[in-house]
Amino acid sequence: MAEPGVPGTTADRPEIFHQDVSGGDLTITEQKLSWFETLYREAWLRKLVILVLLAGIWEIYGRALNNDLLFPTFTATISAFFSGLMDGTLPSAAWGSGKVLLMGYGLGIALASVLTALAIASRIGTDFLETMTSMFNPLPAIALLPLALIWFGLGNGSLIFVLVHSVTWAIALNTHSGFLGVSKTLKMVGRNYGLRGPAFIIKILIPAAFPSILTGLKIGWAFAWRTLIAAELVFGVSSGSGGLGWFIFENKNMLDIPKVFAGLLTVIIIGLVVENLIFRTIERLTIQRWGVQH
Amino acid sequence: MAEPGVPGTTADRPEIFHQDVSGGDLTITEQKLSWFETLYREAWLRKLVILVLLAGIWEIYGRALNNDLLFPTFTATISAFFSGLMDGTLPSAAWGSGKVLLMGYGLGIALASVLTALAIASRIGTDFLETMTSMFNPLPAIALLPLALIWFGLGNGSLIFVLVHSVTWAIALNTHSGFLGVSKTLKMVGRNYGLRGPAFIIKILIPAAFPSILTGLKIGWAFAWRTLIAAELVFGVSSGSGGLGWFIFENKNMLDIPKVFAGLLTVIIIGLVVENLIFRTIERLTIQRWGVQH
Amino acid sequence: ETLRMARQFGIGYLPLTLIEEQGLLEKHAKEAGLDFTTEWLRFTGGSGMNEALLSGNLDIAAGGVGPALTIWARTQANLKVKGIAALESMPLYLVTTDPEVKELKDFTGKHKIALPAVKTSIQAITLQMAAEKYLGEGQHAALDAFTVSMGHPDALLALLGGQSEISAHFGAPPFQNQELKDPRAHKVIDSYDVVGGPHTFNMIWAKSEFVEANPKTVAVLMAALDEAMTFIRENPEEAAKIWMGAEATNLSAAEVIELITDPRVTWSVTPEGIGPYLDYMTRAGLITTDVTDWKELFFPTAFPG
Amino acid sequence: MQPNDPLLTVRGVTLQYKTPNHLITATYRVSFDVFQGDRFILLGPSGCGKSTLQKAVGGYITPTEGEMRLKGRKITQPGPDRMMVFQEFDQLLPWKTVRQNVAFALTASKKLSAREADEKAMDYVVKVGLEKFADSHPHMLSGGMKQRVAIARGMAMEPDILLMDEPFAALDALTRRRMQDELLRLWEETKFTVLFVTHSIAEAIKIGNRILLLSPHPGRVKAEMNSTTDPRKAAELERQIHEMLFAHEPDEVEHV
Amino acid sequence: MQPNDPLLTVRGVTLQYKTPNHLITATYRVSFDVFQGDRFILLGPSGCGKSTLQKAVGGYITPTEGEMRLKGRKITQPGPDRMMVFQEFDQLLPWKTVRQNVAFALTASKKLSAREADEKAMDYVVKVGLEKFADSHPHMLSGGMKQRVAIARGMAMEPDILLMDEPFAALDALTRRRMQDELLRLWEETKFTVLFVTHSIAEAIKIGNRILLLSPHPGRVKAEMNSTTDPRKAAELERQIHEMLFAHEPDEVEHV
Ligand SMILES: Nc1ncnc2c1ncn2[C@@H]1O[C@H](COP(=O)(O)OP(=O)(O)OP(=O)(O)O)[C@@H](O)[C@H]1O
Ligand SMILES: Nc1ncnc2c1ncn2[C@@H]1O[C@H](COP(=O)(O)OP(=O)(O)OP(=O)(O)O)[C@@H](O)[C@H]1O
Ligand SMILES: [Mg+2]
Ligand SMILES: [Mg+2]
Repeated sequence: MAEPGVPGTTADRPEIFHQDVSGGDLTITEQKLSWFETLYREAWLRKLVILVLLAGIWEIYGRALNNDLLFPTFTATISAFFSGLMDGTLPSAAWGSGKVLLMGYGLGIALASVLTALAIASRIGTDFLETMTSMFNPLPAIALLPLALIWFGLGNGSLIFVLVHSVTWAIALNTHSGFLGVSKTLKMVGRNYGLRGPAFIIKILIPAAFPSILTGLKIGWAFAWRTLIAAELVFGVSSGSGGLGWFIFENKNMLDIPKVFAGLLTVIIIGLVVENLIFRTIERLTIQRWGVQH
Repeated sequence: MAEPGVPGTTADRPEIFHQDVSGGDLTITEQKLSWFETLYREAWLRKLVILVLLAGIWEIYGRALNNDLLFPTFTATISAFFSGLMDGTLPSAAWGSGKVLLMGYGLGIALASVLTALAIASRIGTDFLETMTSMFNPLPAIALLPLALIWFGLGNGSLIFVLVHSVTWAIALNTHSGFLGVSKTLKMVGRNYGLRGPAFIIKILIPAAFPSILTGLKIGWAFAWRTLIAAELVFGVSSGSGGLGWFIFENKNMLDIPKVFAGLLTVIIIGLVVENLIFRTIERLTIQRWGVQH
Repeated sequence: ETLRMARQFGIGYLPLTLIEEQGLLEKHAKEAGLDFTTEWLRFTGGSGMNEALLSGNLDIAAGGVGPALTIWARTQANLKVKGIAALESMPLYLVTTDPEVKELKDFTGKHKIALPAVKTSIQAITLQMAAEKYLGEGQHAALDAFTVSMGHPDALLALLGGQSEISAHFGAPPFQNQELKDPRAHKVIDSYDVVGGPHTFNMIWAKSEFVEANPKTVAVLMAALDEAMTFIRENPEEAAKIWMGAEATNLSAAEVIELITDPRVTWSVTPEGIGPYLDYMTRAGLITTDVTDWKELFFPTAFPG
Repeated sequence: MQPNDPLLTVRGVTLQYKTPNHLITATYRVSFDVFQGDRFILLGPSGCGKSTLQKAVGGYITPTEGEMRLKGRKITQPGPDRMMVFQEFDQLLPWKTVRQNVAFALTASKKLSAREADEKAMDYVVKVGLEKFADSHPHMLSGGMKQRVAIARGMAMEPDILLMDEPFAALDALTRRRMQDELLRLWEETKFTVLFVTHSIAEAIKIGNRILLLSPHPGRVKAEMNSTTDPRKAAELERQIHEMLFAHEPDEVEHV
Repeated sequence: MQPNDPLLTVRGVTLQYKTPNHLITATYRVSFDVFQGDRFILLGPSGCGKSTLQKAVGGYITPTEGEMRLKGRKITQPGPDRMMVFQEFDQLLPWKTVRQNVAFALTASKKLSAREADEKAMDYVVKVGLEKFADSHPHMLSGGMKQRVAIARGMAMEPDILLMDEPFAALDALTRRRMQDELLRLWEETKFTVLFVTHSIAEAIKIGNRILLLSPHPGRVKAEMNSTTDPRKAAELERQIHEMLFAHEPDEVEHV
């Protein structure tokens, strides 16, 4: 075994002792940030800049293209948007779609929860989830149309059915993979408390897998919109009702392209609002506070 | 401070010493599993049972419904499937779609990689990804039609564009959230090696976030199929070139419903094969070997 | 009890619009001592509507001759879906913006012809028949390679937008008429020429089971249709106004009146010109049937005379 | 169960990990008894299977051979009667504050109502010296602080048997001594049973009344002996254990 | 840089964590110098900011106040010239085997070619006694084994300065002594510089030549002193440090 040798090469340094280490009022002068940095730190400002830039690109490209039939300018779209807003057609269409969407989304989440719970509980549950997901997730909504019509008839029932199909698999996949990724130790801790079944899932797995679940929810949300808008066309409407998808279809039939884009803009705006108000807030209150994303 | 007291309540136990602890050949007689357990352990067998059950339910429901024009029986579908297989229409349709799908999927992955890399590299990149995702992800493919027509014309170019749109956001969201969830310590280790930029992402973030990325890839894959089948109708398939979507649409228009379901069955079978051969294998070679999912 | 009726978009459904707007069904039901309400469902295509019909969510479907022929042929063995009445006869035009294209044979590989659905839509079948007629026997599929599927509005936008390969559109009113207003556009073929006379464009159909079980309702429907047809023939301006009030449209009143009063358009419940389609589709193997008289496609209601 | 029956009996227990390509034997035919009120120490070299043995007692791993009984009942699954303090730093629930982490263990296992749990939790958070951080989330704590929260949680639960896996390893000398004293003081009060993994011989003698010595990987029982409180005897015992563990190693006083 | 200039200078460094609701000061105006060849020890109670200080030297945390210079250049980012052995158990890349983990550090930092790295990695894996587990993935290792891989990795890198955060905390007495001896033997060979966090006073004296004592949270410098190899002086020094750390505590010999 080696002898430690003469400690260090500079052992002749003086030793230092501080008697009063508790002193000082721990005042710290922080470096000031430049105004650019201060502004850059504001997420909403950065996002606003991005949005303004995108709108600018849209406007410029629209003008350069100069083809109102195919791609209207941003200003034309915005004015169509406001006129649609004023005469109430856009809000009522958005509300019509939104209602159905929320129902489908909610049911999709519920179904995904059940499937994932089964998958976590047993091996055959896992196989079931995996098989169902790999079979049904790639199927387009039209494939479900006949069954939807038989089971739910025309109207919102069928729309919700199709929405559930588009939401469930994405959320279930993300949730399940999130559950599997939860640290072994945390799972052992939960079991140690005697938690089992639903209590274990709700109190341990869901918070621990929250980032994955949130991603699933975001993807599910987006695909719910996509599917709804497409499905509103396939399923038709009974007179009087009709959501954003129908609004877009109708205006396209009338060749009122700025209105078509106003409808799409509504989808975009709703997406931005949901992301920045709802999902961001959830993230701030959970993931960020818990320090589980870096 | 408390005195430790008399150790234990049963201190008068004899002490035990084993001299030869290295002895023994460490032979262990394992308990035999019952044949049911042995079979149950085989994932493919469990999945097969599920598939057979689902097919059975389909057949029974189909017979009970007795409405071949809406929902054919499983046997009718299978016979349509084999006749489609024999006369080559199904394989060529599947191949037509598959080609486009793989291109769109590949491009989508590439684009998602770039976006996520930017998002990880800077705050404005994050904001950009978040804003783009929340804006564009909910937009249905039809919204892209005008731009696709202008930029890529009819045919595969536009299809791929739409596919990229349906694949990119889901993969980017999952990858980004996966990257954010990588343990602080692992990130510090990577930086410690002097890894930066692409090297850091490829050598540290991607393997560390692999479960999330794989989920994203699975969802992206499924949505690519869905979108492709729907988009083949919207985006001008010139006759002669059509893929599975076209096959389904054409037969639906001709009310040849067993063939429609044969087309859908093809999608299902491809989904099952891809899941169980490709994704499963990847999982076995990565996630399971690394012990990062429990 | 509710009668569930379907409608699609376009001027071709004008009689149904009038029935709904003027409450003609309810009026005639009352006269006949029947009590039912009507539910109007709107579809964007024939395939969704046929599924609604087959799944029992719809009593009476309305659409083009193409889907009607298909569902009739497919259901001869079981549900026996047949036409109740025609809605009108209207010509379909193949419109192009390429000045070089004067006849069908001028189409080459660089042209793309937009249709609602390649191979299966009535436009695609008409085009095949035209190819057979103008390009010669056995040439019926010659133009298929140039066709692409596209909804009417998208096709119009692509054609007139001029930034895509779409150089021709086989559409339907009012889109074809709007296209022809553009100085760059001109007509290449006319379906009346191909078929050899006027032919029904839209019609309504139902399952036999429904017609047999509800003869009174069907009679009421026929009476309402008849009144609507008469109204259109006699008061086209008034009909145009009602239609514009009920439908979202970007057409001017004059344009609508022009469409309605076009001398080549007949508003009548009696179908015509179905024979050539039936012949061709049977010949081309698109449908299999041993029926020779096309009138068997319809319930007797369609031939009140 | 008779009053003099052991609380925990471990009989010929072999523990193995099965991975797709490997079969790793962690412990081989280990037997011992833990009696009510024991402070039972598992001592052995790194990788000899101490943690695995504890996890098996915790109910997380089923022995390939042999059996374990708690109060005469075979151990089949985890439960709050055997509270674990793990070796890992990530055993705190990141979505709960320090105080909530302790309180949640009490409410989740249905030991106490929410209000009582909260009070008791705060008591124990104070005992481990983390009152200033009671409302912080775990990611804001240092390694040693995290371990102290886990210790507070384990102690607050007052289980039949407390399973502690190197709980004091991440603590500095002073904090460590405080924690040891706190553990002994609590033991004086309630005479609970604890199964304690450590790698410090001195700590084993100070904390334990009975010490199980394990051989290197795969772990087999080398000896099971009584501890002592007499300082002279303790020094002798330390030397003896040291020799048994370090057999074939140059003799040297442990100085770490 | 003059030959007698310090390798690392830390001047009035204040380190803080900013969280949405809190501002936590980890160390307050800490200054010290580490010279080429030093085995510099950071000693202090749990939560006093030792790990934070090391991470700042590692380049992960920017001081709110003061500055740190390595070889005269301000520290702004992490790099392979300062190799870290973290306190956490999850510092190994789970997708690489033990041997690959060590080799990857060498190739990723462009120190060695793949083949050389692999050989050198195996050498160090043997040095920490894990040859049997060279091809296992980290999830199959015990806590102490994981730490040993991290130590092997740190040492194999032969950096300008090796930053070790309680590397031996999870090791049993025997393995620990072996690791300490291995570290000193390597130091004899190459005279590298090491900044070592520990909570054991005995270990500090054995390993270090210079010891920095930190006060409790937030960490400030209490003293900076030389270590010794003379056993009698060492015992005296141990007593002295003990007193300084445990001021106001009942005097007792550290026995853990
Ligand atoms: N990520 C973080 N966010 C906020 N505060 C933190 C974070 N990490 C550490 N702290 C705080 O900084 C202080 C110093 O922590 P540090 O980890 O440096 O302590 P330490 O000396 O290494 O302690 P130990 O010996 O227990 O590991 C502690 O009070 C802790 O609460
Ligand atoms: N999840 C696992 N999969 C496979 N092998 C494992 C696993 N966990 C531990 N082992 C192996 O089991 C043996 C015992 O591990 P264990 O964690 O029980 O050791 P330990 O005595 O607690 O060591 P330490 O003091 O280092 O924590 C080791 O050889 C290790 O390689
Ligand atoms: Mg252990
Ligand atoms: Mg620390």
